[in-house]
Amino acid sequence: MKNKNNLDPEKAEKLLFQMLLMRKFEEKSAELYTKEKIRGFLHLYIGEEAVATGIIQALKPEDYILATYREHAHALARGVDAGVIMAEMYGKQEGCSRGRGGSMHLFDKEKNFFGGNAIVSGHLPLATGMALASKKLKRDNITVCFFGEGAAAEGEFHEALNLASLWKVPVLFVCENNLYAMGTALRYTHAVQEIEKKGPAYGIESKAVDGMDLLKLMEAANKAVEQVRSSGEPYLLVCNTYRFRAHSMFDAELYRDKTEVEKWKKRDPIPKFRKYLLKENLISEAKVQELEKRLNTEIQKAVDLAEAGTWEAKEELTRFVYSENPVS
Amino acid sequence: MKNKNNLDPEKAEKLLFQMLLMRKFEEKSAELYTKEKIRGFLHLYIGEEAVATGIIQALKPEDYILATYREHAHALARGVDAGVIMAEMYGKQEGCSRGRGGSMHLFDKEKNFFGGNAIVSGHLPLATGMALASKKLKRDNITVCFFGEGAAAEGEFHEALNLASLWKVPVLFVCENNLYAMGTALRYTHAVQEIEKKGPAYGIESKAVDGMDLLKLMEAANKAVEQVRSSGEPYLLVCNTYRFRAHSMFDAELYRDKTEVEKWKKRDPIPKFRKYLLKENLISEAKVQELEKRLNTEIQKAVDLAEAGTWEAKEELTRFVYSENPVS
Amino acid sequence: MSELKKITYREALKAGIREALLNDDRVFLMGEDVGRYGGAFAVSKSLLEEFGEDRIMDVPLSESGFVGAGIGASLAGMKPIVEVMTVNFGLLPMDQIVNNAATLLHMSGGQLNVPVVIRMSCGIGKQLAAQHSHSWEPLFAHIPGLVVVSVGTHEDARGMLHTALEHPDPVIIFEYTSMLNLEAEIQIDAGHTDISRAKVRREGKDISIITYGIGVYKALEAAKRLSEQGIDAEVIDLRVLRPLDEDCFIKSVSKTHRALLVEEAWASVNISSEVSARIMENAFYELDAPVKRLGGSEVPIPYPLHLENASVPQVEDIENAVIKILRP
Amino acid sequence: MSELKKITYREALKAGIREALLNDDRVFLMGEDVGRYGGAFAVSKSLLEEFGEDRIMDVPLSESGFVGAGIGASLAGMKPIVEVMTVNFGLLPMDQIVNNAATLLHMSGGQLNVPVVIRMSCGIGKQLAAQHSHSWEPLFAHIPGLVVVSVGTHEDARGMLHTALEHPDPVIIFEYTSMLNLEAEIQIDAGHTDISRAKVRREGKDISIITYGIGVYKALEAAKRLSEQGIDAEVIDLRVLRPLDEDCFIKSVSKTHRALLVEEAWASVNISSEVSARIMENAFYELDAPVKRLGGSEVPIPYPLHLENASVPQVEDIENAVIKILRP
Ligand SMILES: Cc1ncc(C[n+]2csc(CCOP(=O)(O)OP(=O)(O)O)c2C)c(N)n1
Ligand SMILES: Cc1ncc(C[n+]2csc(CCOP(=O)(O)OP(=O)(O)O)c2C)c(N)n1
Ligand SMILES: [Mg+2]
Ligand SMILES: [Mg+2]
Repeated sequence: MKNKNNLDPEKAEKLLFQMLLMRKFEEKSAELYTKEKIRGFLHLYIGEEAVATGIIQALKPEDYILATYREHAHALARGVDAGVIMAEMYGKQEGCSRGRGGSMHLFDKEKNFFGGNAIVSGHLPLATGMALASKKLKRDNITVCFFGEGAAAEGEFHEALNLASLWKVPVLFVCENNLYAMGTALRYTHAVQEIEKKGPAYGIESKAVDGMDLLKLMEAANKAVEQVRSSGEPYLLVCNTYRFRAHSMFDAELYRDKTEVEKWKKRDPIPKFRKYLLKENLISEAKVQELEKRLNTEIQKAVDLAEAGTWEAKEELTRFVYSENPVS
Repeated sequence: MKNKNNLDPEKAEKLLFQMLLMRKFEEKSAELYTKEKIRGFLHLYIGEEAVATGIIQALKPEDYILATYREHAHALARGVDAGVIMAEMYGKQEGCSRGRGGSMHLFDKEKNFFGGNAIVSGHLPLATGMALASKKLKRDNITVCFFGEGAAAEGEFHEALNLASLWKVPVLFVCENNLYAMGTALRYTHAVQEIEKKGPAYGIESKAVDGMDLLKLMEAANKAVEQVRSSGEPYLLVCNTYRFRAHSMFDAELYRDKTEVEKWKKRDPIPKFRKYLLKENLISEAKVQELEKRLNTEIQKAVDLAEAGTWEAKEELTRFVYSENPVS
Repeated sequence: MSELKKITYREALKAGIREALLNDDRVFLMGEDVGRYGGAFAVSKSLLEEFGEDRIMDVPLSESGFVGAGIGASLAGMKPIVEVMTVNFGLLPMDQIVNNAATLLHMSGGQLNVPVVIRMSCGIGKQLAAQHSHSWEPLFAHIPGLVVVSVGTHEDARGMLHTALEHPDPVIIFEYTSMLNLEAEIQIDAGHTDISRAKVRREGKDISIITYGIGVYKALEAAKRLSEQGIDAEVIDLRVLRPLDEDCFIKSVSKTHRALLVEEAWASVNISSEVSARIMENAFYELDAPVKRLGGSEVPIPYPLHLENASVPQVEDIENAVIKILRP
Repeated sequence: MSELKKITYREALKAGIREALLNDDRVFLMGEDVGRYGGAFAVSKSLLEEFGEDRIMDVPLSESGFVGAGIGASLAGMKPIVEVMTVNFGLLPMDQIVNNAATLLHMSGGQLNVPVVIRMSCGIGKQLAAQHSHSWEPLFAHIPGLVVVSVGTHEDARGMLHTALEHPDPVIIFEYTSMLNLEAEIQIDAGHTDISRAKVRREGKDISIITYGIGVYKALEAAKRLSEQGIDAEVIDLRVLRPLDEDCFIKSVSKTHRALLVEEAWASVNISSEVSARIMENAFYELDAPVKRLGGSEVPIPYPLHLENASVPQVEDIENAVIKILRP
């Protein structure tokens, strides 16, 4: 039985669990980073969980997903196992990229999860090209490409959107506008700050949505995905959101006020969604407690898997520079 | 005594002569190309003369100009001597770039003419930066950057316009929309074909103007230049025009109909302007004939200068890779 | 032995592309002006008519965008031949080529293949001046994960594309603008050629001339002239610039005990540097004389013919350098 | 001899920038996050507060745009220090750097100087994985018209920027992320350092270790350990990678008769290749053993520490390689 937002208890539980898992997983990651279990760059998505959750719930398994270096949540939403992601962040060969990628480069081809890209905006042209392949091969999957508002200032944004529109290929561009590109606020990045106003310059339908509200996001995502799938044409969805944490673990956050952060934290998408579900009787308090417990087990399992993981032998260093079976 | 279009006989004559010179100079160049006096790429501006003329007449000598590889007319309008340009196209050291640049790379620092750039859109960021320098140095000159509609698809267009708008620097972007980028028609280059619709995505005031009509161009240019100068902010002026000739001398023109070309030739800006001047009594038939004669002399002089020019010694090949007086 | 036929380098390239399109539906050609214009250098002329818009795609000026899209399309199962009109525009998509095409396989722990083929016309020889005369094979040859090949003969112009398309990893093909009109005889049934091995184009015993690209025919010509002077030069065409076929040239030098390395790219940090260093490391005790290099002058290429010619090694230069090594 | 003080590499860089800003009003620093964030690696922390927004400019993600703008600003009389946050993003503006910055002087026949300084942090050592661990000095060192320098010591971190800004031509400065926290002693009144000469960092008679960047301290450490084994190694810091100071290392090799070349960049077509080839050409008869190279593994750098460490030469590797050359 679905409510007016198209939610039934099963889906409601699944989504809440997913967001809780993202949050907890990243809190744990931050902790493990300070313990030097995880190294390199670590970019947390905390505060933005509704975006990945809302968009990815609208997709089919055969749809392609590309994301940035801030992609743990996207991988989790896509169903990549938390343990395999954690192992990747440890650099263990049990990780989803064999440990070679680390936090910024999660890949899972079977799940159609294409990274994990750390050159800002570098994956936008790839997304256009993957959608072009779908069109040429007459597949009915779509491609979804996540990127930040900072990325939209890069030339590749311009090129990728123009090409997608000219070619009429099924790609959904999802701009995660969290107001900052590292320490550079939106107003210093774009002369026109409403990113959705850039779509029309390419003839691409564009819409902005509250990125802190899972329900609104689901509605917008369902509509956008449906439209891309049926029309075969690109769409730009701008999700206005906020990251509660620093840009990465190397960030003193000199560029913004604590009060601004606190203000946004009041709009935390997770309690908001939980409250809504409780109010609508889509979930019970008891169930919520059970979820929390399951969550802890899941996180513990993930860490255990990562801890038990093994290091790739040094001798394998030069593997995969070229294909091992040079047959195409 | 100026007429309602702000023209007096002196200026009228000057402008007509300028356009005639551009036309004749390029016709001569084409001829010299077939005689192998000029080599490499040669891109003719024939048909588009009103654009360079209309814009550059609005400038002061201290304003900076950047153009593409299709820039003979711009150099002429800027007052670079026809002979020095012709010598450059011959590759003689009397040329404005010492013969090293050829047709695509005319430079004249004294005239504030900064090329002559053959990487499509590569000069747009330079223009933004030159305007930034003017702002920082509190100079009151502006920068004018000419480029094709094809260039507007490049990422650098996006980046350069956004930066110019964010920084509020005095740069006039002039898009010479001649409907083709080599053999690729506008509709295959841009999902949204009205280039002026791209300005608003950067908060830049934009306007399109008939590029075949010198009077309309002058009006639009005067306004745009005035606005850039007084506001210190960027402006995008799209001049809709057409090239009558092939893209370059290596072009079989397979991509367009002769009838289309013929249709546009009816809108040739030169006869149109001449007719107007005669009608308005801003010039006499006799004067026109005199101009034609002067024209022939001027072209002959240019060719003579080029012919008499000398080749740079081979030993000088490696000069100017680095500065000769490394004092800044 | 089968019959010979005369063919231009251009025709050979085109035959290779046509065959690829006929052989595999997943193959498509995309690039600026490959379709309606007929290819900037007429290599793909009439292919649009034969194969249609889906297989021969004209793209807007947006090198990073469409090369990235080609990479994306290859990730999703297509076999794109992406033409970057000339290498001179090849720095614009270089981030895509390096950080995506060359990196994804390794970074994903072996999951993601990128079977894209990128063709670029390159080199000097048409008086196209500084921005249009680049020889950037060394820049690409520095990048692990790429297969970089150089088409120095008509045989390879005909046969390398097929092999490149069979490779599961990204292949960069360098073709030479100045050779397009050159005629040569190849086997009437000339087939696919190797992209993993260098090739001895002429056997000799006195010295090894090691080169690639335009250098091959020049070296063969020099060898012919040298033979009239009693010098028997071996000519090696490297063909694959990454990964280098070291065995081939080490074997040759171990036989001839002398080597001259010839290339048109700027003389420092180029392919010859690498070949020299490898000979140093692997055949030092075989050498009867130091290995010498003839490279391109380290200048932005100037426009005039005499200076252009002076910028790269000519047949006489090769001849003289060999004589100097053998008869010091 | 004056007093010594302890300073980190980061502090030394910052002192150099601060001095430059104080010395010349035309100098300004621009780059992503140089201001409000305090610099991605805190090098420019607090400079915004000291010098204001006009001198310390945060720019949007648009590397081609703002590097091009820096070039443009330098053409028009400013002295920009453009920071490309890390070399990993340095391919995006590479067309600007090569086709404009490095080319304009020559192409304009000596008219246009481009006194821009471009700083990039680079190198491996922080587990940042494939897309963020690049050592691309060789790519830039291939380009005539650029001055390319590498900051291998604290002394140069403090003193090179000044000299670079005095140069009338474009200077690319490579700084090393992994050295930022490293402390060393420099003269309390340490001044400007040369950007035209290599430097012997340790004199020795048995072998020349020729390196740059991170390699310098590693080589010095190896030399120290070797000295305990009775081997007296000379250590040369190349410092300027283009144009190379050949005299310095040829002289050294002519004294020691043996050389080991060490660098972190991918092992083929790199700086060591060039140095080896030049030793071959100019000091072949001085050699008592073939010149050997230790370069970076030819792989996209993997994330885990043990594989990252295995990717570049370590002190032990240098030590072992030297011993192998001297006591084969
Ligand atoms: C091409 C490029 N330039 C710079 C960087 C360094 N960098 C990493 S993340 C980032 C900010 C990106 O901001 P945004 O696109 O808004 O994404 P967010 O991190 O906010 O999710 C920057 C500047 C990079 N990785 N790639
Ligand atoms: C970056 C780049 N890509 C491709 C080219 C090859 N090319 C030269 S001119 C041109 C068409 C440019 O069209 P447009 O900007 O409309 O200017 P127009 O020639 O019509 O004046 C192309 C594709 C180039 N010079 N630079
Ligand atoms: Mg952001
Ligand atoms: Mg055009």
